[in-house]
Amino acid sequence: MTAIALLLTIIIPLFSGVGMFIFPQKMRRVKEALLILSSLAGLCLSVFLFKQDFTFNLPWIGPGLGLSFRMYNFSAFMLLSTGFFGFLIASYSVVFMQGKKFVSQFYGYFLLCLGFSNGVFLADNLLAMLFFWEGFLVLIFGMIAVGNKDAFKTATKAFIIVGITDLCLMAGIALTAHLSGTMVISSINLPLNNTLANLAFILLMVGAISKGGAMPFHSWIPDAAIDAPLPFMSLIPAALEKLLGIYFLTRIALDLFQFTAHSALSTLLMVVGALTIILAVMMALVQKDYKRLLSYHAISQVGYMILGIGTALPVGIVGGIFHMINNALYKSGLFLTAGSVEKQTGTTNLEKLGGLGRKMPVTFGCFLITAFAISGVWPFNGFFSKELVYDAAIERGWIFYLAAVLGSFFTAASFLKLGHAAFLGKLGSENTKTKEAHWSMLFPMAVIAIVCVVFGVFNQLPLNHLIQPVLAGKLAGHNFSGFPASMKLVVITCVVLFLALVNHILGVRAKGSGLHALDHIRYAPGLAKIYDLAEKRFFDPYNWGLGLVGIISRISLGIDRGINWLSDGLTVRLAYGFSSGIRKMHTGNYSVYLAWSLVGMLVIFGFLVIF
Amino acid sequence: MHALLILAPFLGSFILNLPFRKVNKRLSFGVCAALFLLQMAVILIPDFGLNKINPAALANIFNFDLGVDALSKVMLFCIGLVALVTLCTNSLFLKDSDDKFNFINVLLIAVSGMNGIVLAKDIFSLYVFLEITAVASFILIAFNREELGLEGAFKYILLSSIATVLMIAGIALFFLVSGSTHFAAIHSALLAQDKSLLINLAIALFVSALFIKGGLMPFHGWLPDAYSSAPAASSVFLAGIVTKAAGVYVLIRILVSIAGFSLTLKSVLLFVGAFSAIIGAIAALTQTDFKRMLSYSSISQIGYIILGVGTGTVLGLAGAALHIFNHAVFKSLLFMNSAAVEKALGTRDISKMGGLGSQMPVTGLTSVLGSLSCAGIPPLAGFWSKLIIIIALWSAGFKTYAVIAILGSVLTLAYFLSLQRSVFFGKLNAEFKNIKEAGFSLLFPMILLGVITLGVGIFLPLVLDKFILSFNAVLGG
Amino acid sequence: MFLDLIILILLVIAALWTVMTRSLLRASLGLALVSAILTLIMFNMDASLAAVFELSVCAGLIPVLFISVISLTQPLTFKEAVEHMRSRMARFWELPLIVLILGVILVLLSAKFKAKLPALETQASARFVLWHLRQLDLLGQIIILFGGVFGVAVLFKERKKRG
Amino acid sequence: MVSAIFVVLLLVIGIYCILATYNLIRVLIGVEILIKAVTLLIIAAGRQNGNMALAQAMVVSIIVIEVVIMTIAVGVVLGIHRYNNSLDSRKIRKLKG
Repeated sequence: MTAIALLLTIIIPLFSGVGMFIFPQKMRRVKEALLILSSLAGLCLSVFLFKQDFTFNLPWIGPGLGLSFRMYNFSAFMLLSTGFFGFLIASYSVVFMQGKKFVSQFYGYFLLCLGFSNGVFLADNLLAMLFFWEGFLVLIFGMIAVGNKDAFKTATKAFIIVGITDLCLMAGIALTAHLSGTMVISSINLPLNNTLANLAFILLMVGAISKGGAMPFHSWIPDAAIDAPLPFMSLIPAALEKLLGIYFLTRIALDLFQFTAHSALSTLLMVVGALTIILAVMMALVQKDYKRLLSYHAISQVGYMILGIGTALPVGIVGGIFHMINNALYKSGLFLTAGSVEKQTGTTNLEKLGGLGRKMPVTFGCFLITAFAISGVWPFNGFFSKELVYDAAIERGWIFYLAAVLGSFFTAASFLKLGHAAFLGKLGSENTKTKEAHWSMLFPMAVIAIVCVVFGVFNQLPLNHLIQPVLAGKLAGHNFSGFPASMKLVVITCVVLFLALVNHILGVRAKGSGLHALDHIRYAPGLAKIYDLAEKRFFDPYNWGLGLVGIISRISLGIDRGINWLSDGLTVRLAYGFSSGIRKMHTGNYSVYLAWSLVGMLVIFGFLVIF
Repeated sequence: MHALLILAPFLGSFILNLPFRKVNKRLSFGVCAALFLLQMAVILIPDFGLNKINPAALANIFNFDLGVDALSKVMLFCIGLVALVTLCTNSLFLKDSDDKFNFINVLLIAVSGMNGIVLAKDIFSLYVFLEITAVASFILIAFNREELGLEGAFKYILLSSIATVLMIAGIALFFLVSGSTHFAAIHSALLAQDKSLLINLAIALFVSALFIKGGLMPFHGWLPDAYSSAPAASSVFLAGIVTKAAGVYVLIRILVSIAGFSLTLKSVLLFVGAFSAIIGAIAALTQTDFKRMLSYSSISQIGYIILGVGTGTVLGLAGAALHIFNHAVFKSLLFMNSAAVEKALGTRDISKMGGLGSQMPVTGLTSVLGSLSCAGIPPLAGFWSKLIIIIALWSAGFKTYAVIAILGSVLTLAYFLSLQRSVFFGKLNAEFKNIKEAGFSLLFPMILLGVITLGVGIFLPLVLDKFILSFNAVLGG
Repeated sequence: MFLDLIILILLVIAALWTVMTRSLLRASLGLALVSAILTLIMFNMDASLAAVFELSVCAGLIPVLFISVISLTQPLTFKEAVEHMRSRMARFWELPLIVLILGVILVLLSAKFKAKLPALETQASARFVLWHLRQLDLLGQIIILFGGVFGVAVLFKERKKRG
Repeated sequence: MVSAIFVVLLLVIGIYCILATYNLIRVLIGVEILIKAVTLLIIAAGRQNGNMALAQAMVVSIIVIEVVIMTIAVGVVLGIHRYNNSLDSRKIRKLKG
């Protein structure tokens, strides 16, 4: 029964997803109902499966390649989260996607995404996991591609970046399987004592953090924020990608390898995390678009999780995972508020927004809660997870802690700016008739906001029941729930948040508007140049790659032309010339044919005699 | 009692020509089809019976020395299959009932002759049956007594006569040194001889004669003319099986049972095979006549078979036999496609065609199957035989020839793609807007052969090793 | 031995005449002559059964077949005949020369073509061999005759209406 | 063995005839001469190795086959004559390429 339920969590979304493509365009209502029901079924199944622990094998393509699934507390937690976000965002997108193009394609991809991510979470075999993981890649491409005009280009960009890192993952999996001699995840536990193992770890890590969206594999996300349909942003980069990436990173660090603190790899991960926090948040500061700003935060926040897990300390890992779920919550909440603003006003450009707080009070409320959460204000959930990460970071080095705190400062500052620009200030003349969004769009936002508060105030609930079981034996009796242990760090956090507020007020005084409150950072000496370059996408590795590809392609074009001339021109002309020559030799005169035969016979005779 | 395979078609045509012609004419199609089906069944189901039907009385009266091995079985099956298909094709093309009846009679004679070739263990009997087949094919080519058909028939008669003269000369020399015409006797006599000029002459005569019969380059002059000018059904029959039975099979039989594989002989075979495979394919590239292109393609494919034979290994022989079977299937199929197109359009000029796929879907689809199988695209049947031949070449140490064989495959694909593009795809010529798909009696064999190509391609790997192993006995005996 | 040689030389001369003669009719008769001389050789070599067949069929039937064809076709006009004769002379004059030279070469080379001959003891009669040992050939002959009949039926049939 | 030399000479005459003539009937006569040559070869071989009975049996078969083939060939030539109104071999070169 449980095994069937387990399979159903994958099969139901897959089948109904495929159904979306099969059913005719006109059955819109049916499709919407199917979307909601399937995602609801996913949620119910995950609730049903919660706290179960078993392995389930399906014989597959041959010996050693069994399709095995494993259900245990981490998978259950992930499944529950997927079901939760899937259901909420599904009900949101039913309203949001009305009147857009490619609706049924989007629904189809949406459901398939749910199915595939469930597959990743449940797979207990590296090959099976890779299958679902790669499937996800295609879906990302599909989902972005159904957005606006430039979406296809962005989709290609995403596909290439994620595809290349997935190749790394593939290589890593091959190497891991080679080293351990098995593909079964639960029986792999490699020591990191040789070069190959380290290489395998790094390759797998690249795959995982790229899925999570960390720097330098992030550059498609901000573009997708503009081009892709909004529920996509809310579901994939905000929630599912983080879940997938961090889930797998945790599995790598906890299960696949004997990953220890104070190792070089740990430091590497932490550096990646810290850099991601700072660089992404710096970019977020200066964005003038609601969605783009959020997308940079989606990147920045992943830095905290990587930093936390990278410490390889129980407190860091718990903090990382806790931050992952928190981030999924508030970030998808924030994207949903962006969606309702876009739906009601038709734009997400901050220059054109303002004063929406009075017109859309519920949205504003949800925004406030989620913004507080992301900035790490007590008693919202972000506060607690960040404190745990801080705790771990300071144990590994003050520089990491500094990066994290600085990130926190900028996060708070940019959200003050965002809130001020969008919801406070003067109401734009075009938006005087703006109304509150439809209730079915408000409902998911509200639920998420409430969960944010609940996970903050009652943080024992997620920590004790969802997260700490994952580490099981490694906790050594610690319990990280409740109020943060270190008062010193809490005080510093408060000071930092206060400074952000002060900074904002000063900025508003100086420039006279919330939108430009951070211009003093944007145009600070030294930073201005870098920002200019960044806005021209000078730092986008994808663009570097494109430039390199351009050079290579110009070189290879020359070679190709030569080969082309050889193959198309010369060879083909030669073949055809030869062919018509042969045709001319067939004159229709039987004497000629007879002569050929006789000469052939004599040659054969001569050959046989001579040799 | 394998003699029944020779006797039955002959007696069939004999009985059909007894009095009550009107009744017989009506029966002829059914009788003929039943005979061919029976032949296939006998080969496919060993217990069905040739071994069981062994009336002692018959054995006492007749003294036939016949033998069967894996290679003959493949050939017998192909003969039955192609003859059946030819029968179906013919029933659509000849309107006159007398013509139809005559065609069936000649077909029966040809099948009887080919079964004789396949079963004979005596070199002179083999020659006699070769001539029976040849005479029947002459009649089949000239059947409509159209100008081009007669021209093609005359060229075939001439070249074929030269081949038989060479062959009789070879037989005479073998007879001279052995005093007998039986395979085994000649073989042992040859073993006793030194490597003399006379023996080399005999072998050269024989091999050249069979190269002419099989249409290998540069002995092929008659083949494109005869194939392209023959009536539709006759082309199917000739290209599908006659040249393989009369040329390639006999060559294999002579090499295996009499001459043996010396290195020089192997190099001759490999060179001629590779030459035919490549030059035939190149010549096919620029053909504008549908059937002529298929004829050159036949030359090229026979080259592959000879390449397989030329390795002198069990694997190569098995590949050659498999390719004979595959070639019988896909080349009959393609000639039937050309027949259907010609019937619908009244022309064979490729440059005038285009977009027929929409009007003739079955023809288009099956021709794609046939072409791809011919070019050796997996999972179709042609892939396996070409693969085996190439592997055999490689493992026998003839790596250059293996590479040439692969190159030939590319060329094959090239001309078939251009054929498909200009016939079945592209824009439909307005002139041919109202054409219809061919009749049922043509569609049925096309679909049958298409299914065989696909089915064999998919299921062959299951029995491939068994198939190859059964050729141990061929080479051993 | 000497007689044999004479007859063989006669055979070649007859063949040369057959090939080189201007008139088709005479060529057909020449072919009959070749067959007749071949029959002589066969008798000389104790192959009486084959000789009888050769005489009756090849010297009789086949020239008759050719002559009947020639009679069905129109004779050439005088101008054509002259042209024809000239071109024939141009094409055929070297043939006797070739034959002669090749003959000499072959005589010189003939020593090289040697083979071990089998030692055969029992001598069955030709009739016995034909009727008892070569039954498969006989069957083949019957079939090919049958096929020839069909061939005649197909190829010599008068065309209905279509002309 | 002497007769073998004459067989070769006959073969050359026959081949030359086929290659050099423009008349279809003469082509068939050339083929006939070729067949005569190999018939002689078989008889000579039988004479040499002593198995004349088998040689005669073969010759009989060859003669029968020869007649049938010639009949068919004559039929085809007549058919060609009907179209071209001539026996000229240069007129049967329509199939080419």
